Amino acid sequence: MDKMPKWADVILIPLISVILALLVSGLVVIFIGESPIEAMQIMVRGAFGNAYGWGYTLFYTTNFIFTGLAVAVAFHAKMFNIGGEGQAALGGLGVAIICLTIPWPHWSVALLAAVIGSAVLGAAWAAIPAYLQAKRGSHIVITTIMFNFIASALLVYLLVNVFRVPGSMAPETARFPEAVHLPNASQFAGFLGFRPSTPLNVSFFVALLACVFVWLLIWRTRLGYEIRAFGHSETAAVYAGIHPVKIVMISMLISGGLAGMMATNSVMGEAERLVIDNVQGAGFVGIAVALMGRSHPVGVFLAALLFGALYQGGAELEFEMPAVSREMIVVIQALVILFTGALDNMVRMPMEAFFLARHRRQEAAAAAAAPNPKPDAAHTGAPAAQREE
Amino acid sequence: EPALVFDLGGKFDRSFNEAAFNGAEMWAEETGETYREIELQNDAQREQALRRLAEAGSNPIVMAGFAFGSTLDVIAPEYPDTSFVIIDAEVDQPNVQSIIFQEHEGSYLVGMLAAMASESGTVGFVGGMDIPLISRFACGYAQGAVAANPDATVLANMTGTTPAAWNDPVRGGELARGQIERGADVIYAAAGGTGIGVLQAAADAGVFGIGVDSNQNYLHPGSMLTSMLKRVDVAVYNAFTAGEEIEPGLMVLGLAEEGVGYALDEYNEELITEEMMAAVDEARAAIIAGEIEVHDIYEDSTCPVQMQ
Amino acid sequence: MTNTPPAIELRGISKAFGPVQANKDISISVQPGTIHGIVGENGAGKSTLMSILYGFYKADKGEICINGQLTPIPDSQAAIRAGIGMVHQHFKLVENFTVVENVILGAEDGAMLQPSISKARKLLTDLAAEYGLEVNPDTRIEDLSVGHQQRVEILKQLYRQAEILILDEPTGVLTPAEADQLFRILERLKEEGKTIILITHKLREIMEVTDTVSVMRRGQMTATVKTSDTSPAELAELMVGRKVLLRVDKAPAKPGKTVLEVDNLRVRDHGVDKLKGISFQIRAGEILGIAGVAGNGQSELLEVLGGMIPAQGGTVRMNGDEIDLTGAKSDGQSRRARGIAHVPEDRQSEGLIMPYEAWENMAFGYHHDPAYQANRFLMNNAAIKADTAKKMERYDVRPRNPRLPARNFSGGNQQKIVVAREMERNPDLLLVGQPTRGVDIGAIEFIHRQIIALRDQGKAILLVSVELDEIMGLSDRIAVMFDGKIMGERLPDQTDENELGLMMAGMTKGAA
Amino acid sequence: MDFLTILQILDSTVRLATPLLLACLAGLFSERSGIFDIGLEGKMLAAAFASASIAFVTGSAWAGLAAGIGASMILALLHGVASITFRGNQLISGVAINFLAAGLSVVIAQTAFRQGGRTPALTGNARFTEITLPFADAVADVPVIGPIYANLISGHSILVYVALLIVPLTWWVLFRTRFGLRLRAVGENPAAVDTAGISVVGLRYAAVLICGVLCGIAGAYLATSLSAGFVKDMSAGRGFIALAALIFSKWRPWYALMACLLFGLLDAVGNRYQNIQLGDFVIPVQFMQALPYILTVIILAGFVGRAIPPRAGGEPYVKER
Ligand SMILES: Nc1ncnc2c1ncn2[C@@H]1O[C@H](COP(=O)(O)OP(=O)(O)OP(=O)(O)O)[C@@H](O)[C@H]1O
Ligand SMILES: Nc1ncnc2c1ncn2[C@@H]1O[C@H](COP(=O)(O)OP(=O)(O)OP(=O)(O)O)[C@@H](O)[C@H]1O
Ligand SMILES: [Mg+2]
Ligand SMILES: [Mg+2]
Repeated sequence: MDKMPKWADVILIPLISVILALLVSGLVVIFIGESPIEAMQIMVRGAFGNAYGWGYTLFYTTNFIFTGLAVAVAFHAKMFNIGGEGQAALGGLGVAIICLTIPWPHWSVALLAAVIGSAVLGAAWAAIPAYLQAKRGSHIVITTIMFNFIASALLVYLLVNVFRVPGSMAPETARFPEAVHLPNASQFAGFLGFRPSTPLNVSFFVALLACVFVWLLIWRTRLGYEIRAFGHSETAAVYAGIHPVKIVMISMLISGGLAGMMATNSVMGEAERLVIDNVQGAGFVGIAVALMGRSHPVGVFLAALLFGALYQGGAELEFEMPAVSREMIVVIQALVILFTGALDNMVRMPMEAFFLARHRRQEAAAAAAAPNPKPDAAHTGAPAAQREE
Repeated sequence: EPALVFDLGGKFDRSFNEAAFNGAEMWAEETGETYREIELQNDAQREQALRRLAEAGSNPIVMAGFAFGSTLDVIAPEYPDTSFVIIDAEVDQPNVQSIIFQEHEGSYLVGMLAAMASESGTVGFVGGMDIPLISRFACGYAQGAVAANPDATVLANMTGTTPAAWNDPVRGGELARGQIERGADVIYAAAGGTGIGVLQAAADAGVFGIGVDSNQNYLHPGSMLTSMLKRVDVAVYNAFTAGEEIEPGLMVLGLAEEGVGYALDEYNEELITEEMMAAVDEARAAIIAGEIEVHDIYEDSTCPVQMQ
Repeated sequence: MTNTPPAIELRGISKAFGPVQANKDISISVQPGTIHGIVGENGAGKSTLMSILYGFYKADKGEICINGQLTPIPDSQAAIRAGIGMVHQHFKLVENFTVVENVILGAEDGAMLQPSISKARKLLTDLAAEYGLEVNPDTRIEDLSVGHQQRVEILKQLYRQAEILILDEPTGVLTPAEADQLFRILERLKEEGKTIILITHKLREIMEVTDTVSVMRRGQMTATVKTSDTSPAELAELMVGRKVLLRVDKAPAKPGKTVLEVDNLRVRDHGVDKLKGISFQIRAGEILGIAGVAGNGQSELLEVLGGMIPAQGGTVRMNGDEIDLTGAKSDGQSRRARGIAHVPEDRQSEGLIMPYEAWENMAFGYHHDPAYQANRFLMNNAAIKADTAKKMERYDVRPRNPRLPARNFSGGNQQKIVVAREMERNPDLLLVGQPTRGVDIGAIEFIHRQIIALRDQGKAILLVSVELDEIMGLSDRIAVMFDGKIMGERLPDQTDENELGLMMAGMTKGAA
Repeated sequence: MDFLTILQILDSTVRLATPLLLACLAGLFSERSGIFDIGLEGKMLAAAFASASIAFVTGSAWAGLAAGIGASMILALLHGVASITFRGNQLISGVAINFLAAGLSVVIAQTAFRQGGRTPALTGNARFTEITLPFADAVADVPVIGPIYANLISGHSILVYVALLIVPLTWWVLFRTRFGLRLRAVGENPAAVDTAGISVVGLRYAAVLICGVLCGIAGAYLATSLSAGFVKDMSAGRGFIALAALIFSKWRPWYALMACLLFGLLDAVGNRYQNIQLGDFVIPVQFMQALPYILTVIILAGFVGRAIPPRAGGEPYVKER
């Protein structure tokens, strides 16, 4: 039996951790001489207070879902893909090419093509590190870091020398044609109060589909079964007739593809053009998201939502409180990662002890109640136990 | 209440955004009034920031950076009663004033100064990222240098291809040292935070450095030859002062408009000799008069002068 | 009984791992200069109890007396100071360290390494000579056979001059020869007045070497008796709680057509020839036992037949047609497709994915089985769970919970899961490696019966084991491997341990 | 390419390699003990900030160095608490520390100096200046060796020589001392160390703190020697390159030196030859800037091969699951 009920594990503990993180953040806010209470209110209201906030929160969430899932899939094969940054950048390139070269009749087809294009280029960027890892044993962490740098160099070159609009000084592609502009929340959910300006667009649903896809892939398909098995033990995998090279390649390609698909949201859905450094760290945030989400799509979604809220809430905070700089927001993010991700045992250990003690008492109570058959003896035991705390 | 939006580089990038900030501060001090400001954290916030301000009733809204161009092109029509000012990009909307600086002209002048101050005949340029804006600085600088000394060699380096390129004083310093070792004795830095490392390295090696955007002569008195002034501060100041009566359209600020120029102050007056000043002022006049045509890299993205 | 205080006395020791009550109010006392055996089913709590005595785990309740006086043992440091040494069930050696480095680890004298090392090297050679524990001080652990790693563990304790020596399943991985040598050493230590606690699943060993023996069951100490006053059968019953057949009885084999033909099979691994041209056949309805000292190519034989490693040469025929030994079809999947099932030697690192739940492990290697698929894309987990529940029932896997991770089953039950998975496929050929290593007698009996039953269904079985009695008991024919070659074949009833022992040492009758 | 150029490139190599080397050795200690550390970047950055601030306030580079080491050690301790005491995920902890340093350094700098998250420029004794080794000038004219000694060997900041000395020191500690033996053991098989009666936790904390010290020196070198003050994000990804170098060197001190020098060299060459023209085809600057990273991959795949990390690396040590 488990050490504690599932709800405590998946809801209570993360909640307490986030609260701790915010408390410490409050101290930093005090340090710069502002009211932490007010700051918290602004952040929460800013992120969730109205359709406007939700629009941005969910927009960022979408980005982080993609990069988070990317890291998560690789993790299941015991592969640490730090390359999300570069893969997403290449994904952006894919989207740009798709949107600018072909006259699409309708956004839906364009979106489909963009999803494929971005996934293909993202995967391609992951392919070389994956191949080198599988065949030559070159450590994936090094190669993916290197490929991040190479990607940025490639993009700067292309944006300056190939895609730049003649006469414009901005190293960015032309705006995508109207036809490929994705419907945003105001179009498909205007009744919720989203305004035309909201960045939240249909690729949010692509992200949700990606979550379902990854969940099915990892926990319901033979491939996923093999990926996890390989991740746990290579020798055992070989015993079962699983091909290491195949698994490393496939899992990294999927990972890269997912990272690339982030571009459908940020490039096609929001910017509607490809700009320099279009990823802006989402690749790295993806690492935190995947780790905090325990590499499970649901966890990844929740972690992504948390970060989306931090981004948007932070933006509002910065706007409302001049004293709060953007680095301040980074600090709060760091603290959230620290407490929910790295320090969660600090909360979990005492919790487990508590629930175990409670469980013991219930058993004792049940045993005591055994002679005279009182069905809910165990339950009546529980509150008693809590009162003793 | 006017508002100012800084680009991703951040309010205190020691050059471009900082200049804008100074302009706003100048205005705030003189008028004693207040203004709103936003520092962007990521690209998605451009639109967000502009809308937030427009809806909060800020007017005019000034933004510094070419990256706002295509965003403003979409936003401006939505807020016809708000007037926008964009620096470094041209946006053709009835309620937008676009301010373009002729960086190449200013750079031309400091290029001349560099070549004249140089004993080795080799001058250096360190840029942040290899993007058109920076190339424009580089090319103007190179033309000026060659104009002052036909067989001057111009060394040019770019720092990197990631955002870190604007905040890597260490690499900047290393690039500067490399140029100094190759004989450069004047180095022009157009690289944001990275420039600090460049100018430091120049000062350490006892050669001249040239600052950019705002007047950076005070950084290393005695070894700062000059700074290429790009009066973003003035632009912002003017915009704020004009308030809501900004006349839309394109405003090109070159030497003539004193939008660009070179800095001369107590820190570098001993360094700029009479004849240097004479030569430069002559060239300045000639450029304004159109006798000297400083090639603008934006026109054909090529530079007449070969840099190494 | 002498009136000298007991060397070890445990009083009312209890220990729980989270919900699991591993030890419940256990008390024993062991006289100095004796060998005390502890037997019990997998998961009975033996290792835990000893780990507590060694200070590796902290007891929830209870106290420990060493040589009559109360000695709190909060950590291993304290245990070592009290003169206690423990050889753990799963060795605690640093794989890529040399023998001498492992021996001095924690017992260095001085901050500099060199002096300790040279001192240790010298002492090691002395000890080695004294007890016949030869190992080269400078070889890396990973290059040593398990038998030799075992020696290193013991040398570690001797180096620390442990007065009380705990051995947790020391012979699980040893050949009979190695085991006998180990026991000679234990006898010597005993004569020197050292006190020894021996955990084992092999009652023969208990009867051979121990003076007293305790039986554990479900975390409790059920009995402690003088070895001379008891019998294997009685101990077995005390352990399992029912009568256990210690000797497998089987009908004579009725061999049918040839199932497996191996001809001049060669395997080289990391530049070393592991199989130097092996040839043999197995017919339907017979068990071919491969005897041999660990590391003479048996493992590679299983691995190459199971599709884990490629062969360098030779042919293998399954039911008459040749199977791919190098190409795309040389993997475990295609082997299974051909009706070859494989119970690997090491359940924990090969046969099972430890974090996987029982039902997931039950599909391991057979996850492409159409019966396990819901449609072209998805697996049918419900079907797998149902199937698993059935098999756990039939093979009496305890606890009978398909959702429990393999890690939390005892070795015996882990092994049952693997055996169930492979045998229930009723394959034409079953490869079995060390089927009962580290498994309690109840489970041993059960697994042996299953193997015989499969044979009687007319399946061919290749059995590899370092347990000679197991080989002798189960096999219809016995082949002895030495240095990658087959020294010869014998019939169980026409040979004996000595002959086999000689062959395992590379000597044929003639030569001997 | 003449002799002098080569010297200059090598000279630049040394400067660029030093921060990598220090961070790499820092990571080596931590990871050898089984604690993965992708927070090198953050620790360096924090150290850069602290050293610059204190050096400015006190006017002493040494005080700055101490402060840098202190700041870095605080973060190291945080990493220890998270990943050793609370058995948290070491990668997350590292990521968090990188974010934390990036944010806090600027926030504090802004509050303290009001210069937009920068520290004021350092001058005079607040910086580690380049020291000239004895006779450097004397032998400068001696052919070949002269220039090598005068230009390449001599004329670096003290911290460069410190870094170079730490390499043999690390080797010696790791492979010649009791501490080193135990440190390596705990990274390979903590249970073995535990049963030998040695505190796993104690050893790992020691390793993590040493890591902090070295990252501290690296950061101080960036801020008080190579440049003259702190600029936000000035570590500019060097922590990750150091990590790459660490894997590259397969967690071995001397190879770490080699790897870092290699990265430094590639970098120096990339800086030096940015505008190359073949005939009338100009090689894009971006290509030359990407070249070091491309070459790294090629070398890794071509010559280095499989790198096996310490076996217990990344796994918190849990006795009772
Ligand atoms: N480290 C641990 N963490 C959690 N539970 C454990 C741990 N070790 C053992 N247990 C639990 O305690 C029980 C007793 O384990 P123990 O290892 O003492 O059994 P054992 O008698 O040594 O079994 P075997 O004969 O297979 O070695 C097990 O059933 C297991 O559930
Ligand atoms: N960390 C753990 N968590 C849960 N149960 C554990 C743990 N470690 C051991 N056990 C359980 O303790 C019991 C005995 O542990 P042990 O490691 O001795 O297994 P075992 O039966 O001896 O296996 P083997 O014979 O292959 O070594 C088994 O039930 C095992 O699954
Ligand atoms: Mg045990
Ligand atoms: Mg066992």
